[in-house]
Amino acid sequence: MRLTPTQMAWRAAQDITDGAYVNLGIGLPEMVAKFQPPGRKAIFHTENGILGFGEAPEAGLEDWDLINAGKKAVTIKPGTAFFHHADSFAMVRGGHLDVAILGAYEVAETGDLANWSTGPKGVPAVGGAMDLVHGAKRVAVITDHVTKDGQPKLLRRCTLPLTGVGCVTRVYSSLAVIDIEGGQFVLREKLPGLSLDALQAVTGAALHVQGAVADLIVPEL
Amino acid sequence: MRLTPTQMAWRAAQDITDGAYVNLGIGLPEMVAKFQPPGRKAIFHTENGILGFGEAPEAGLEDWDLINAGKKAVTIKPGTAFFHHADSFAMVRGGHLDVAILGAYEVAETGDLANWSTGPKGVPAVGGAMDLVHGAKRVAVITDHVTKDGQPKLLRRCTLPLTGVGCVTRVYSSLAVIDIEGGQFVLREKLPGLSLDALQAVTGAALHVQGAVADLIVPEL
Amino acid sequence: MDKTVTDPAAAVAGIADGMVVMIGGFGGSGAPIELIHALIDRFIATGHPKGLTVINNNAGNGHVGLAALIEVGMVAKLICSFPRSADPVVFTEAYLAGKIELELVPQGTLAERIRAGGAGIPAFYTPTSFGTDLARGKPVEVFEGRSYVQERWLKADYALVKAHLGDRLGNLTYRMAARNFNPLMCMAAAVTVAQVSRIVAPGEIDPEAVITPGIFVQGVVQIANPAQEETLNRAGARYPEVAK
Amino acid sequence: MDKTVTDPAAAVAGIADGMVVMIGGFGGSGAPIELIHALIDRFIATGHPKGLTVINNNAGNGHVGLAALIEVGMVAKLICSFPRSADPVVFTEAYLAGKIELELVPQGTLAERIRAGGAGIPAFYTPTSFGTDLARGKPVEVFEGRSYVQERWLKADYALVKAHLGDRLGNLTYRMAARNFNPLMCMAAAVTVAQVSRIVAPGEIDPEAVITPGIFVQGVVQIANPAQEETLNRAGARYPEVAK
Repeated sequence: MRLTPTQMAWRAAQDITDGAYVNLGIGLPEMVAKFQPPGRKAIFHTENGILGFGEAPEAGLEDWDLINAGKKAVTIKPGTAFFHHADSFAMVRGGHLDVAILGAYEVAETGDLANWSTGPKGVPAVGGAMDLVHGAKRVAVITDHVTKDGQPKLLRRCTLPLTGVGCVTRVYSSLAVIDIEGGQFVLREKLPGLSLDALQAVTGAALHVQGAVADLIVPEL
Repeated sequence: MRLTPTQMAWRAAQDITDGAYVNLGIGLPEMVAKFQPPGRKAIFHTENGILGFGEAPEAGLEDWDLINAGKKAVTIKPGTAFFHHADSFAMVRGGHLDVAILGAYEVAETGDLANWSTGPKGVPAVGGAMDLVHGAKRVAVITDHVTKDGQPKLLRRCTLPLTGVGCVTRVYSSLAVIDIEGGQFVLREKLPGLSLDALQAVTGAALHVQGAVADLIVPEL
Repeated sequence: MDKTVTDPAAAVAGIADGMVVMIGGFGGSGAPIELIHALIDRFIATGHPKGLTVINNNAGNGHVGLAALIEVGMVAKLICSFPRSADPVVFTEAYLAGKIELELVPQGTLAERIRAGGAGIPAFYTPTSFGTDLARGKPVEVFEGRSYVQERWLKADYALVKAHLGDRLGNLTYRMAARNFNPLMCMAAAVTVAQVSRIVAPGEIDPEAVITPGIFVQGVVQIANPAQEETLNRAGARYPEVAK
Repeated sequence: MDKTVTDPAAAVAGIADGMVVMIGGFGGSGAPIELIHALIDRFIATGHPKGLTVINNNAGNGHVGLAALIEVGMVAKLICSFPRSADPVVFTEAYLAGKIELELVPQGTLAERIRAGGAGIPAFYTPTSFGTDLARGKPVEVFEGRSYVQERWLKADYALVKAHLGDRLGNLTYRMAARNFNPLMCMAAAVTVAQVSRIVAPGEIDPEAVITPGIFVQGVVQIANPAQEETLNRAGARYPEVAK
């Protein structure tokens, strides 16, 4: 029993306030945009120079000059703005984004994030991740709680090359919602049927409890 | 017998090639724009964010959102572009201007320029001069050859606070045209009636002669 | 989300004693006169805010706008490039009397320091001012055989800017050379308030034509027929009006 | 002054062996496909230019544009942030075979280094990459209690960019997100050549709407119906065409 990627995205979306400026990483985090609670409208930023873009166009109506950082076609809507890459990363690096939500290979209890390189083999690619982790006011991660092999992705220290040091403050995993505070994982929510011991067993660093741990309840999606 | 400010401006204008990007300092240098030789069109830059602006409007037709660095009203013409101050000084500092022509309190044979402060008394003001002297590909000065008291303004070393170090390469004075090469004043042109000795007598550093010295001949203006 | 602010008084209500305030404009072009005057009104009424550090290219002209802000005694320090004007008497007297501190910055360095503040760049190197009094005490480094001066970012608590069109998301356009420092200051302040000639609906500004994207703007207030400093000065205006 | 260039071949004729060439675009948006293909044509015909250092955000996709430039063997080194794509086989094979050098740069740092090159800023500090492998060997300095990495400017001999409208003075506009790195690269190259969909008369571009002022552009060539990388790749295109 664990959350689907869609459900993780739904949970992450519940923490985004109305009017927040948000950058969603390529892949799974992009899904967060679909689950904004009623009455809230975040404004989405993409590294390649669009603020306030809209949803994907219908198939066949793509304009390939109007894409997001994942090179997927998007649309404009009232209030959209275009700008060049230096201005785009001024928004990022200058601390103007409220939230960045990224994927992860590993997250450490120190807030360190590894999400760009699986090591010396293959072709490395970093994109905008290293800028985002040091720019947005809040950096959160969406990730399966464990690897495909069942190994913990939440660790005392990252083993893979770092994307950023001490940058992540919240993890939305497939099993739990965990904050990073003072160099510790602090458990905020976990799946109702999952014991703390069972969760700790698949987590690579100590889970701390401060006050109540809420049930992580998400809709069927 | 010496050139008027207008005549100095005329002489400086003769060295500006067609299509050159030019910044003219506040005051006397601004007059250079009026004397472009037939068939040549320079493109004028002003620090406050206009490229390719036109002449002053008729009195009464000023738009005070359309001014030059001297806060005088200008006009647009086909091909004008507006931009903000950081882009404007990217043009300056990034070496994109072909020529900057400035006024001077003092110029040294080293190419040092002093044109922003007459010392600790009064209110200092620097504007864009310090950026221009290190940005434009060619930095020239228009100046009376001597001060109102008859003292040399072309010196071995500047005595006033510097605007820039080793930046000036040509001086259009009221008596001569002088290049600065290898830390020396090299005389290129002088008024026809003026002897070399007489010119040297009002110059605060040695004038060197390499090849012919041409007559500095300008029209009545 | 609606960043519209009802009036200039509300727009400047959050500016507190001792804050750093960037004020847009180059001379009168792009100067947010009505916002500055609203700030003066508050000071006249309440004695606050005072002890401000103001960042502007100039130091005011005549007895309106920035000059008036200085004249009523609200400005402790001015960071600018060119504190001269047609009528610089207010700043000149305050400066020579030791009533106001001046940090003089070359104009391009001023622009770049403000952009750096907005872009998360704490320091950069420039050839400008190398070997001059204005580089004194600053680190110097040689890159590719040439000497450069290290300069630091500038940030502000507030930016007061003047734009042309604005929408309720904060997207802005400017009018001709009134653009100048305004877009940079929007980036570099924790709170930016823009006075605009007209508030339009989102979408009325072409996405290609947006100069300042709304992410850099926290408040937009409409001033339909903004005063122009040059016009006020030619009419001999003073703020606050002496006759009051 | 007329910066119009008659055709893509003439536009790229000055690019010599070993030069540093910036190529605009983010993926296919804003990629100057026709200029790249003209450069390939020259190489096929003459064996030059070769040994190029190319700066682009990506590393090509499929077998057209930048991927084709790499595939024919013209690129010795690539400076980019994200050498992955839907079909990255060309770069991947060249890289894993040791035939091409890669300098990987975070995307915001890449943009800022290019802007710095254009703006005369030889170095700046950024928080990006601090504590990571990509900061290795770079100076680190602490400002206001936080650590930053010193990064250097990037300049180029040539920039090949794609714009929307251009006039003979070199003023340019772009189309939506095809703007991306293009305006920055215009600033940072000794010679910038822009392919535009339409050359218009000076004045037809509103002075407020100019994104790249002509001072940053040395040549403008009209390509009325530019190819789009995504469309070419969906059609399985290759350059040069294999059938030739």
